[in-house]
This record gives sequence, C-alpha cells and structure tokens, in this order.
Amino acid sequence: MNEKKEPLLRAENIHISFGGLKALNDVSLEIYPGEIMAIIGPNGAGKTTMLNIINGFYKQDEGRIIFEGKKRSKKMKPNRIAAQGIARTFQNLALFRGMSALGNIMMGRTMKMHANIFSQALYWRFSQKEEIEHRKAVEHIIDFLQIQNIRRTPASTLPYGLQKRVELGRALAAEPKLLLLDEPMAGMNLEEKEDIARYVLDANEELGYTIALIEHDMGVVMDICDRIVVLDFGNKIAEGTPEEIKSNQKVIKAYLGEAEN
Amino acid sequence: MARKLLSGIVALILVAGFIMISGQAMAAEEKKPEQFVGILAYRTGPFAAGGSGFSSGMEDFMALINARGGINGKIMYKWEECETAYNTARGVECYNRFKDKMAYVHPLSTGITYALIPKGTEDKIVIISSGYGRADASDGRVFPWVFTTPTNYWSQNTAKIKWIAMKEGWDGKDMANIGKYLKGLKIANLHIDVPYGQETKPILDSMSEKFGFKVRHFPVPWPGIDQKAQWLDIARRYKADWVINRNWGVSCTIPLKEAARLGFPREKILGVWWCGAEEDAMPAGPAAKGYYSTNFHGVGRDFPIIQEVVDKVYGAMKGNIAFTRVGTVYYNRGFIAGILNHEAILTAQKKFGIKVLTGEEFRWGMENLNVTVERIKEIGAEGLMQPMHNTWQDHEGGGVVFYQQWDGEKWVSTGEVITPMREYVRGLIEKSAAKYAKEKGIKLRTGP
Amino acid sequence: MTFFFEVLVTGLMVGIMYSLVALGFVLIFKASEVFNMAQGAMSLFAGLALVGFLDQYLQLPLWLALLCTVAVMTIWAYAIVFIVLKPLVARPPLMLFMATFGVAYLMEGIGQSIYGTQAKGLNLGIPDTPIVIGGIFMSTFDLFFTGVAAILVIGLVWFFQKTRTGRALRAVSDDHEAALSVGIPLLKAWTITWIVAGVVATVAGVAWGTRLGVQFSLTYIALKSLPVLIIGGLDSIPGAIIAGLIVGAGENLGEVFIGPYVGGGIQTFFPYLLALIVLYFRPYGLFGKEIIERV
Amino acid sequence: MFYRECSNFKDSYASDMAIFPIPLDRWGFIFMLFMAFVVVPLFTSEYFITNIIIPFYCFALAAFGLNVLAGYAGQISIGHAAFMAVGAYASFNLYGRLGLPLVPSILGGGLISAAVGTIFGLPSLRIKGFYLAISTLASQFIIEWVIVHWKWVSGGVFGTIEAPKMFLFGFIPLDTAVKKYYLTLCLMTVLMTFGKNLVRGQLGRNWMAIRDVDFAAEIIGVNLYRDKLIAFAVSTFYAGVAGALICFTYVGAANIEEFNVMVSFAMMGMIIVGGLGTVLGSFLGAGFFVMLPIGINQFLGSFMDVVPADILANIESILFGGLIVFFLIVEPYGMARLWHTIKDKMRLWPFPY
Repeated sequence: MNEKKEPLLRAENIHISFGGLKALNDVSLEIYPGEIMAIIGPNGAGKTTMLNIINGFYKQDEGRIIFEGKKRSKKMKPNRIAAQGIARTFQNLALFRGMSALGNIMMGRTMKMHANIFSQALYWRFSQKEEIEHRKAVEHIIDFLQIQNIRRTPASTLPYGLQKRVELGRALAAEPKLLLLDEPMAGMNLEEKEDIARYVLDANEELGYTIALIEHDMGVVMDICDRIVVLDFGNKIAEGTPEEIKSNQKVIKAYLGEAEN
Repeated sequence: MARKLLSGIVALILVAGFIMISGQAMAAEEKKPEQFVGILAYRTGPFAAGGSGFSSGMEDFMALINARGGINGKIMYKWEECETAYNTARGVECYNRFKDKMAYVHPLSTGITYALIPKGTEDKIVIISSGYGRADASDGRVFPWVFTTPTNYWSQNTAKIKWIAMKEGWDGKDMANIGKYLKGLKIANLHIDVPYGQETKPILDSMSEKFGFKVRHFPVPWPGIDQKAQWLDIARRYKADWVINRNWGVSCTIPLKEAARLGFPREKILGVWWCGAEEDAMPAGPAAKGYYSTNFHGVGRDFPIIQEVVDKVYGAMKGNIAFTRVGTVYYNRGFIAGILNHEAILTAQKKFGIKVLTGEEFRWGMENLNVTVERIKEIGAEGLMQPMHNTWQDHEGGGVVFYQQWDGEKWVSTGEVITPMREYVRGLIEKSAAKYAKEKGIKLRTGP
Repeated sequence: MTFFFEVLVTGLMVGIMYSLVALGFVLIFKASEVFNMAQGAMSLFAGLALVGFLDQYLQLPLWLALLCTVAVMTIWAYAIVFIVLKPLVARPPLMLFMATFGVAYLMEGIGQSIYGTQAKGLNLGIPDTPIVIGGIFMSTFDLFFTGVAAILVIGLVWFFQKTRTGRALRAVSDDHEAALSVGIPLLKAWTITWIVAGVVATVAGVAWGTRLGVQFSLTYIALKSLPVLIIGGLDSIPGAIIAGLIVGAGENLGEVFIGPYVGGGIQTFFPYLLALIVLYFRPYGLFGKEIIERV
Repeated sequence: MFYRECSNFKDSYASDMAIFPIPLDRWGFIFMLFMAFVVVPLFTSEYFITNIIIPFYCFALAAFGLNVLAGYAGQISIGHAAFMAVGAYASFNLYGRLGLPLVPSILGGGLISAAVGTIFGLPSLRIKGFYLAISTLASQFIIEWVIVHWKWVSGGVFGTIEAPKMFLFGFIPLDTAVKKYYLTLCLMTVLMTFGKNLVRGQLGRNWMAIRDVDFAAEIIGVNLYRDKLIAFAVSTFYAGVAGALICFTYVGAANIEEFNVMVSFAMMGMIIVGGLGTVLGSFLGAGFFVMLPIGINQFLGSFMDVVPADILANIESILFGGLIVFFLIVEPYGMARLWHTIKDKMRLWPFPY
C-alpha cells in the first residue's frame, strides 16, 4: 500500500520469551494510519502476545515500539499507553461484569474525564456537565452498535455476541488512534460475524479509526483487511495484501502443514 | 425463588418483632415495690468466666434477700441482665436501656467504666467500680458519682509492694525501713497491653523511685495467648525476683505455664485480683501450684451467708449459676458487691425511709456507708469482706488487700490482710483527680 | 549468645504451634477456595468436646475421647458442607468467607451452651518442665508437640500423595470443573477435606488447649496464624510449616531484641510487617500458587 | 401497579442520570428523609435514638466506607475498625486539645484517617485478594499499638479518651440526645450523598472496573495505583468520620478495645450481608449488625426466668451466626439484592409475567 506514509506504529525486532519458550522472535511490523491490518497465524503463533506488547500489557525483552514517531519507554504503564491513544478488545472477553452495558462503554471515556474527586462528590456544574457530555458521546456509540435496548442490562447477563459488541463499544468510546481487536468474531455464527465485520468497516471508513485485528476466519480477513501480517511460531513469515498472502507458499505451508508438499 | 423470598421476609418480620416485643416483656405481677438493678453482664466471649461469676454472685445475693422477704421486709429486688460481651458500645447501650429505672450500676469493664463516668454524673446514677476502672475516681470531690469501694488498683499495688517486702523479711510495721528490704529487687510488671494493663505503670514507677527497687514493664499484646518472648526475657535475661501478673482472662493463665516451662518459681508470681480466680489457675494444671494472687475478699463457701444462699436459693432451685461455681472468686466478688449495695441501701433507707431509692438517695447511702467489723459478723460474712467506711471525699472506703495461694486445686487464703500505703495513694489520687478536674473544667465539691 | 539461641529455638517451637492452626486453613483453602474463618472456632469446639468426653461424668480414656472428638468434628464437617456450603457452591469466595464467619458464631455459641463458658483445664500428663540441651532451656511439652506436628505433616503429605482419596482431593483443588468431569463428586471431596481439617483443628485445639486451658480464647489462635498463612501461601502445606517457623522465630526475636527500644508489645504486628516484606517480593507468599492472568 | 418505569419518559440525560430515576423511589426516599428528620426525633424515645439510630447511622457510614473499598474497588480490608479509632482519636485531639470547631474537627478526624489509610493502602498496589485482606490486619494491630503506646495520641489516660462537651459554632451546646442525633443525621446525609455521587460517577466506575477486571481497567486507561489509593483514602475517610461520631455522639468515650479486630470483622459482615457494592446494602447491613444483637438480647431477656442466663447469652451468638448463614443462603448477594428482587416483583404486579 502506501509505503511512503509514516507508520502510526512501528514495532522493531521484538523478542519476548516466557520461561524457555520463545513467544516472539525478531518480529517487526508497521501499522499505517487509516488502514485495517490483520495479524493471522495458527494457534500459538504469538498473535495475542504481539497485541499485548503493543498496548504495553507485556514488556518485550528486546526491540522497540515507536508510536507516532516517538520511541516508547519500556517503563510506560498500560494506562499511559492507553492515554496515548491505543485501545483494544480481548480474546476471552474482559468486560466489567458487575456493571451495566452503559457503564462498560462509559469506562471507555475514563481518560477523557477530568473532574476531580471533590467536584464528583458534589456532582455539580463541571462534573455534571462533563458526565452529560460524555454520556452523549457514548449514546452515539450505542446507536452505532445498535444496542440501545440493553443499555441498563448487567454485562454479566448478556449473551456472548452482545458482550463482544459491548466490548467493541468500550474500545470505540475511547476514540483511540489505534484500535486493537483480538478475535472480535470468535465463536460467532455467520450473521453475527457479518454484523461485526460491518461495524469494523464502518468504524474504519466512517469514523476513521486505524485498526489492527486478529482473526481466524480467513474469509472475513481477506474481505475487510488492507494488509496482513502472518506469524508462525513467533516468527513473521509473511506480510502483504490479501492477494499476496493468498498465494504465499510459506503461509500455505504454515496453515496446511509440511505434508502438503 | 418465591419461597426463598418469602422465608427471607418472614425472617425480617421476626427480627423486627424481636425489637418490638422487648422492653414491655416483663409482667407486672409482684405486689411489693421493687428496687430495680440493671446488671451489665458478659457471659460470652473471652472473659465470660469473670462476667458470669460476678453477675451471678450479685443476683444470688439479691435472690437471698428476696427469699428473706425483701429489703427491710418491704422492698423486693428486681433485676434484669444485659449482655455487654465486654464491648464498650454495647455496655453503653445496656446502661441506656436501664438508666431510667436504676439507681446504681456496676459497669464491670474498664472501658465501660470510662464511658459511663460522664453519663452517670449527668443522669445521677452511681457508678460502682469495685477494684477496677479509674483509681483516681476514689476522689469524691471530683467524681461525685463514682465509687471504687472497697479498693482500687493503686492501693492494691502499694499493698503488693508491702507484701513483697514482707516476703523479703520486712516486719510489716515500720514504713521507714521498708526501703532496706526492697532496695535492688528486680520486679517485672507483666501487663496486658491495653489501657487496663497500663494503669498501674505510673504508680509502680513512682514507688520504684521512692523505695529503690527496679521495675520493668513487659507489655503483652492483646489477647496475650503467647508470652514466650516476655517470659524468656523475664526469667533468663532480666532475671526478675518478683513478677506481678497484671493480665486479664486467658493471659493470666499463660504466665504460669511459661514460668513452669522455664523453671521460674510460681511462688514469686503475684497476680492482680483479676488474675486470681479458679478460672485463671485451673487451666494451668500443676503449673499453677504455689502461685499467689491478691484479692479484696475471701474465697470459698465457708461463710454463714453463703451457706444460707446454698440453703435458701439453691435449695429452692433459684440459683443463677452452676452450683459448683458458688464460692468461687468471681462469684464471691459479685456476692460482696451485692452486700455492699445492700448495706448502702439500708443506710440510705435509715435517712430517707423505707422506699425505692433514687440514684441521689443511694449515693447518700454510699457516702455514709460504714460497714464495721461487728456488722460484717452480723451479716455472716466474716473473712468474706473487709470493713468499709466511705465519706463524701473518700469513695474508696476500705482499701485492704487479701492474699491467697493456689494449692493445686483451690485458692487458699494466706491470712495476710495488708493495708495499702493510704496517704501515699491518696496523694497520688488527689493529684491525678485534680488534673482530670482541670482538663474537664469540673468544680471541686466542697461539701456532701 | 546462648540467650539468642534460646529465644530462637523457643520461637521456632511456637512457630510449629502456629503452623498447626494454619494447616487447617490451608487444607480447606486448597480444596474449596474457602477462607475458613471458623478455623479457630473449630479448634475451640474440638477442645470443648474433648474435655467433655474426659470429664468426671463420662471419664473416657484419652484415646477413646480423641476418637469421639474426631467423630463430633466429622458431624460438623457434614453439617457445614451440606447445610452451608452446598447452597453456596460457585458463589464468590467472599460470600463463603462470610458464611464461615457465621458458622464460627454458631460453633462458639453451641459449644459454650453445651459445655459452659468457664475455662477448663486439659491435662494430658505431658510434663511441662524445662530440660537443658546444649545450655538451652527447652520444654518437654514443646518438644512433644513439635513431634506431633511433624507426624501430622508427614501424615498429611502421605495422605495427599499416596492415597487415592488424597489424589482425588488434589485434583479437585487444581480444577473444580475438570475434577467433576472425571467423576470426582465435589461435595464428597469437600466433606473429606473438612473432616481432615477437623482432625487438624482437633490437634491444634489439644495443643493450644493444654497450654491456654480450653476456653473462648482458643479462637484467637486463628488470628495469630493468619500472617503465617500469607507468608507461606494460602494453598501450600510446606509453606504453612516454614512460614510458621519464620513467624514464630521472627516475632519472638523481635519482641525480645527490638521490643525494649520501642516500648514492647510488638509481637502482634511484627509478623504482619514480616508478611508485608515477604509479599512485596512474592505477592502470593513464599510457596503460594501464583494466579496468572491470561488475556 | 404503581411502581413503574413506563410512561415515565426521560427528556434529558440529566434526569436519566438522577439518583432515583423512578418517581416512586424518589418519593420513597423523601419519605425516609422525612421519617429521619421529623418522625424519629419527635415520636421515638431517647433510648431508641441514642442506642439504635445513632449507632445505626454511624455504622452505616463506616460500612459504606468499607463498601467503597471492598464492594466497589474490590480491595478487601479486614482491619477497618482501626481507622475508626484513628478518626475518633484525631477528632478528639483536634476538638478537645487544639480547639477547632466541632464539625471541622470531626471531618478533620476523617481526613487524618484518610491520610493514614492511604499509607496502609500502599500494599494493595502489589498484593491482591485474600493476601491483601490479611495483610490489612497489619493496620489494625499497628494502629492499636500506636494509640496505646504513644502518649500524645490519647492524652496520657492510657489510650482512653472521654468526649468533651460539644458546642456547635462554639456556643450551641449539643447536650441532648436529639441534638446529637441531628448532628449525626446531617453529617451522615451529606456524606452519604457525596458518597453516592462518587460511586455513580466516573471514579465509581473506575473502581468497579478495577474490581471486575483490573488489567482491562488499566488497558482502557485507569490509573490503578491512583484510583486504588483514592479508594483507600475515601474509604478510611468515611471510617474515620464514623469513628469520630461514635466517640462524640454515641459512646461519649473511646478506648482502643472499642475498635478491635472483632469490630473490623463485623464491618466486613455488614457489607456482605447488606450487599457488596450498594449504598442501600451499607444501611441494611449496618441495621442488621447494630440492631439484631440488641433485639435478640432484649427478646431473650424476657426468657430470663425460664432459661439460665449463661445459655441465653450463647443463644444470642447462635441466632446471630445462624441468621448470617441463613441470609447468605437465601440471597448470597446481600439484603440489597433481596430488596431489588422485591421491587422487580412489584414492577410486574399484579401480573406474574
């Protein structure tokens, strides 16, 4: 694609190992503004680990992360990274189960709310204004995701598909520069997958988010992504447009095994 | 779910019902007027032995008077118990529950005593803290509504030091040469690390300066179930000559065990009177043999009045405690508290007539209480209690300290009866009370 | 220097006594993730029952009385598991924690209603006299219970490693659902665990009861063993033993050698300071199973 | 029938975000306020006010404080009574010794307690779950020790303090039960309102997020360290104020045994039985723990002549323990949830579905 453009995020020569296991070995990748990028690979390839490093949940052993042209310090806490504009969803749902769907999505706004504790205790002027203002923004996301009817439902009682959607809403509410989605369509039926795919595309096209996602459903990946990075056993084995990847021998081998030769 | 809900609601209603029913539950059947006594008991928790013994002793005495036909034959005792669980807040609740009906109360815990002192003063209810609470409350000028009759902690400790001097060879008469026997002695004050345990630190320090013995304080953190560190220090490093066991509840028993473990002679341990009950020594088994403790009354059942209780109260199946505990230390302590209250009531009734007394009238009775040796004989409590003579200034009245030794099975009185250093204690009490008065802006009473 | 070793050795022996109590917590936590606040009350009840069986009316021989006590604790185990825990299966651990708190009140109340509130002596005939080994004062009593604790621990380890039931219990503690799926009934496993914990509570009750007298204060031994638990790890049997030794030695050395400089009486919170230091470096105790967050 | 959400349209976000969006709830709340401010002081006895209602309010405050920490932020503290002690002793010193006005003294006691609480909250940055819970007992024992040993904390009377005579604004004496009641009630109402605002606002959401999934909270941008420490500070502030109020308006004195570890456990019990993470639960739980023992005791008192007193006192703890277990089995999420279940039924009444 547009190789000339400055990447939004660049990960350079990332190494990480857990115990003796090398989870990522010298992986580099770039994410460009405005694109939808997919990371694919067989189970255990290190895809989620890559996302965890990008949003700072894990610290890489070697290598560096450059976000918006600035090198990120290894000591930076995940919440500071979130404040820089990276949001994500999780493979195994990490909703705040004790809160309503609305509360969960409001959580996405947490970095943008600045009323101090005293103002919040009084719930007066600034604090109330702020709360209402952000509520409006959240209602837009609720409309966007079409989950108006479950606003007040406790997250723990929602069906799986809706939980995934609420989690997407939470990440969207943060208005991130870079949105990481970890298997947003896992365990869904075709119809639900199509819904999510449409939200992802809309988020990218209408709202202008840059998205990096992990997905196993190749059909969806090939349809909606601009660019694909393939990982296998912690190594990057391929990178390119969906068409390039489809015909890449290494990728086919990784997915279908040596025997196919 | 509906059934669960229903049962939940039923339970809630029941709970509400508990609160509603209470209060008016007592039927009004009796004919004779009644002197109401509110009893702040604690029959559960770690100190249950003390609380149950004391309250039951007092109740048994009142039951005896009722069996005899009442106070002066006209007024019956009527009592109600409230469980404080040795908890200050609940004690205050109990006090408030009874305060409109009662004339006097035994708070039966240092914490509750402190909380009740200002309240009693306000509500004109006499607070009697026999052998506990604030020692300086013996000053009737500053604490008009508080009595420590018959004795308090400070008196006790001076008497303890006198006793120790006697064990070291002093003749017990000439105060001028007591220092000679005390000089250089190493005394360990092993105390539970709560306000009650700390109360005697100043007087011991002050006496150590005065008489030249050494004292070191060994605090035992609550609840005091483990005192190995303290005991190693006492027996092996500090090498104490005498140990004062100022603990409470289970922490009274441990020292005996620990001393046995380290070969420290039990005869050199002297307990406070709250560490001198059967419940304190018995659990230590053979380790307790030889242990001394102070007391302010006699032990056992060999007193005519307690025999009468055995006959009339337990004979009629109206006893308030397991029969085996009649005559034990805490029981007798409650029992003499009952006698003390009764004598004060009799004194007051001489002046105000035979009627149900108010707090003010009862206080007059307490302040003019004069229990002489003859009167004690008349009551049938010779050796059980000491003579007491209160005045409006002196709310302590007696002060005599008894001694007893554990023979492996029961407490045996040593026969020693030691008067404390009264003037010395009185001086300290007045000083301390004056300080309190100044802090609180209390005007000293100038007359009865 | 002798004095230092005396304090150290004494402390280590006290530590073993703490470990005895902590073991009960660990067993139950391992099997059911219940933090059992009734552990102290169980020891109290066991002590009361034992004294009851030994007293002048029944006058059972010691071995029979112990057996009867274990029987009583077994009844309790069944009652707790089937009346209290069964309706609360799969609830948050905090609720179970609170339920055991209620159970503690029940046990204390019932125990003291039956056996009375006054302190009772419990004398097993073990001499509590000092013996001198290498210039250090030790007590036969402490040595005896150190031996008992050792036997108990070896017994427990054997039970969990070698017997079929023990292995099944370990499976349950590792993964409830997986254990259920291979056909180990959860409630049965819990009941056995509570019975074993009841036996441990009995031993702790006897050990402490002979020392304190059997009375309400026995429940406080649970409080004293809490820092042991977090230092060793809530689910580790060797952890409980080693942490017991650390706490026992630490608090006694602390009280004797640091105490006098700060006013004494520090042995209640000193173990907690130790615990905080340990937890700073190892948030799940020395041997506790670390909970790994998976994303 | 009348308890409805329907036909009650919200025309602004503000009204949707009110504390009581449903009118009947709002009226119920106003009714409760009316009861508290008018009916209780006018029509109940002094005994009832001083011994039931004032401690109920104080413990509701304290329980709410613990609820902020344990129920909302998920950080269990079983040494919380110590912070009540800090509040009591601090406000005693501010008022009695330094001569600050009454209300600032009480709030100042809370602030000092909050400062101490923040320090003891530091371990929560590394330790979690029951490990944290047990290590909070350190605060209990250290604070107890400090109060008993450091003479200047308690004024030298062996860690026992006696509440001085109270004057509002320096000249209005607070001597009767009713006046003390109003002081407690006003402080309680104001602080509870603030507290409710906090827990329904962004801070409250952050806390709940930390409680539910702490790593997800951090990744969405919550500063775990800051918000956990704020939770400790707020929580211990409430405990401190409650302690000060207990000392000043209820017991009239404080000693360290009054705030021992058993009280801490009882507070934990209040919020669990009442309902974790709810304001209502703090009230219900405090009611359960304050009123029930007194109720049982008074109720059993009427059997005094039939059953030996020794056994009666133990029956009290049997009943109490039994009821804790019973309530947990009936509704593990606390009495507050029970109340919501009842409301849900009412919403549908008279039609079952």
